[in-house]
Amino acid sequence: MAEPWEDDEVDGPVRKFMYVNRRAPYGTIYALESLEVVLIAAAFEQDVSLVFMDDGVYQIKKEQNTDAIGVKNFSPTYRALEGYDVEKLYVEKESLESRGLTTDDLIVPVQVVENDQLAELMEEQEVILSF
Amino acid sequence: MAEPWEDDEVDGPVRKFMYVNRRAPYGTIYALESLEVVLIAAAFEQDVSLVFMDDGVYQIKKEQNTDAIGVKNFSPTYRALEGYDVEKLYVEKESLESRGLTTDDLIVPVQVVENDQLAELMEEQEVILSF
Amino acid sequence: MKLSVLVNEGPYQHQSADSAIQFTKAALAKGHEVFRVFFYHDGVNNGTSYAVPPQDDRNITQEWTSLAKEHDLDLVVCIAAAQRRGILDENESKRQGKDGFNIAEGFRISGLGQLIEAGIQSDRLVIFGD
Amino acid sequence: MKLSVLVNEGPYQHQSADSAIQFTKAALAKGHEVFRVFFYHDGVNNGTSYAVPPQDDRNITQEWTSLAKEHDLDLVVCIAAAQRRGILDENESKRQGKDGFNIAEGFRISGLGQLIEAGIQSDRLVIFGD
Amino acid sequence: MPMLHTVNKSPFERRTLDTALRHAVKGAAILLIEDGVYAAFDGTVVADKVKAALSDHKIYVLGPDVSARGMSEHHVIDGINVVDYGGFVDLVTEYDKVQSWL
Amino acid sequence: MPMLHTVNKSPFERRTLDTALRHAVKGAAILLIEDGVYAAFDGTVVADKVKAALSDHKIYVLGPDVSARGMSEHHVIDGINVVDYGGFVDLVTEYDKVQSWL
Repeated sequence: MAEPWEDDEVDGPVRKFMYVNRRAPYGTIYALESLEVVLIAAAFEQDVSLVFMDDGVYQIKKEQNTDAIGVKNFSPTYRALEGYDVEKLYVEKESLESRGLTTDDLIVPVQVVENDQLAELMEEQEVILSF
Repeated sequence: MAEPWEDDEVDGPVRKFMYVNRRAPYGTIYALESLEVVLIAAAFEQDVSLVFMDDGVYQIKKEQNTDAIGVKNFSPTYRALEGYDVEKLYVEKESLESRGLTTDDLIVPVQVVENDQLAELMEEQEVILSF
Repeated sequence: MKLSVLVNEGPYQHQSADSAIQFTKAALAKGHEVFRVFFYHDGVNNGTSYAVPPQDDRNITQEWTSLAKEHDLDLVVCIAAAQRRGILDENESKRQGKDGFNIAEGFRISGLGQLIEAGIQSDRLVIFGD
Repeated sequence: MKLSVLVNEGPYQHQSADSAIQFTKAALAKGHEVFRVFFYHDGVNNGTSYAVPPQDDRNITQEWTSLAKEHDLDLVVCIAAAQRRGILDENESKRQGKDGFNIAEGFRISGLGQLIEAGIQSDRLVIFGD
Repeated sequence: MPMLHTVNKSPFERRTLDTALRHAVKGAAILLIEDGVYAAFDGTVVADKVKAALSDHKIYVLGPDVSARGMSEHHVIDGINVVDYGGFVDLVTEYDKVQSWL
Repeated sequence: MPMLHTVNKSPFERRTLDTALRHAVKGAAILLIEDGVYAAFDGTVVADKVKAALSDHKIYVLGPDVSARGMSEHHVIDGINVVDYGGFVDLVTEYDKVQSWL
C-alpha cells in the first residue's frame, strides 16, 4: 500500500536491515531513539528485522506505566509497528528465560529464537544497527 | 604550608572525603574529571582518600602513551597528588589480581587493601564521591 | 536535613537527571533543605536553554528552572565541564568570543569548589549518574 | 569502498567520537570514500560551536570541522536528537524562537532518513558509541 | 547507622550489584533504582544471589522505576521493600551516608 | 566472509564480550577497541575464555588503545593480532559487515 511519504524514498536496491535492541527502556534513551529510527526507516521500504535480546527484551514488557517517573511511556508504539509493515520481530530465548519472562509478558507477538539461530540471522543481513 | 588559593577555603569542620575511582581511563572521561575534582578539593584541606578499584586500577597503570589516539595523557598528574597533600591512595587487591596486575605496574605508591577492609574504610567516611 | 545533589549525565540519554528531579522534589516536599544541585560531566547539558524536546514528553531543563524558581534552588553548572561541552553564560560567551550563549534560566556557572563546599556543608550528598 | 560512520555519544564523555575521528581519517588515508558521518543520540553534541576545551587537549568539534573541509565530508546531525539536546542551526533557532544557534561549521542538521540512506548507499556502516 | 548503597544498573549486563554487595558491611542497606530494579524479581538468574544478600542487608526497590518498566510489585522477592521517592529520601536521611555505585 | 564484531567494553565490568562471542558464527572475527582491549591480555581472569574463543574466531586488538592504556603488546595473548586504525579499516572492508556490540 502506497503511503504519501514514500515519495521521499531513496532509489536503490532493497537491503536487509536489522535493528538489534539490547538495552532496557527508560534507564537510557537508546530504546526510544531506536524505535524512532525504525519508524522513519519504514518509509524506505527495506527488508526490516527487529531483534530484542539481553535487556532489550524489557522494551516490550507489558503494562509499562511511567506516570510516577515523569517520563513518556513509548511502549504502545511497538504495537503500531505492524501498521508500518515491520513484522519480523525476534526475541532471543535465553534473554527471556534468564529474566524469568515468557512471550505472555510481551506487548507484541514475536518469534522466539535460540542464540545460534540469531547468529545465523545476523549473518544474513546487509546492515546491522545496534542500540 | 599555606598556599595562595587557601583564602578561598570554606570555613567549617574538616570532613572525611573519599573519591572512589572505578572506571578505566580514556574509554570514558570519569577518570580525568574525577582527578580534576581531587585537585580542586585539595585547596579545601579536607581529609582526603582516593580509592582505585574495579577498572579504576587501570587509571594508575604505568607507561600510558596516548599519542596514537589523539587524547591527552593525564596519568602523570597522579604523581603530583603528593604535592597537594593527597597521600592516602588505596587499591583493592582483588581488582588488581583479577586483572593480572601488581603494584609494580602502578605509577604511584599505594596501599593495597582487601575488599572487606575497603568496606570498613568507606564506612568511616563522611562524604563519598564515586566516579 | 540539608541535602545536596550531584548530576553527572545529560538529560534524556540516561535517566539520572529524571531521578535527580524526582528525588529533589520529594526531599523538598518532606521539608528538607536542598543546599545545592551541582551539574558535572555531561550533567552540564541539563542547563541548556536551546533544547526543544517533543511536546508530548517532559522538558527536563524547564523542570529544573521551575524548581529553582519555586524553591530558590541553587543550580550550579561546573565551569570546566561546561567549557568542554559548550554550555556558556553571557560572560563566558563574551570572554570566549562566541556569538551567543545557552545557559538556561535558574542555572549559574561556577567552579568545582562549589561541589566540595556542598560536600562540606550538607548532611548528605546524593549522586545520580551512569 | 564507500563507508559511513554513525556516532552515538557526545565528545569527551566517551571515547566514541575520538575513535570515529581516527577511523574516518584512516579510511580516507586508504583512499576509501566516506559517504556520510551521522550523529545520533548524544552524538549530536559533537556539533556544538560553543565548546572551549582546555588548550592542552584535543578539540573534537574542530577536528570534525577540519576533516569536513579537507575531504568535503558530509557531517549530518539528527534533527530530532538535536532538538532534544539543544543543538540548533540558524533556521531552527528562528523557528523555535531562540536567541542564538550553536551548530558548528561543517555540520548540517537533517532527518533520520539520512541515516537510512547511508545504510542503503554505503558498503559498510560502522557504529561508535557507548 | 551504616550507609546506604544505591545500584542503578541492570544485574544482567553489569557487575555493579556484585561490587556493591561485596563492599557493603553487615547492616548496610541497598536501594535498587533505575535499571537496577531488575534485580528485585523472583524467577531470574540473579534472584538467588539477591535472596542470599537479604540475610546481611535490608534491600529496597524504587516502586516508580518498577511500574515504569512494567514489572509487577507482586513478583518482588519476599523481604525486599518497595519505596517511592519519599521513601528514597527517608533512606538517605536515616542512613549515615550514601554511596552511589554508578 | 562472515562479519566483524567490535567490542568496546571492559570484560571485567560488562557482559558485552560474552554476548558477542555467543553470537559470532565460526569464522567471524572479533575486534577489541577502547576499553574492550583489556580482554586481550594474559594473566587476567578472562584470559582463558578469550583463548578458547581463538579456536573459532580470529581476534584482533587495536594497538593505539592498548598503548594509551599503558598495556604492553608483549602481554597480548598469543594468537591475537594487534592492528592500528588502518588495520581496523581493512578489517571493516574485508569482512562482509560490522556489528558493534555497544
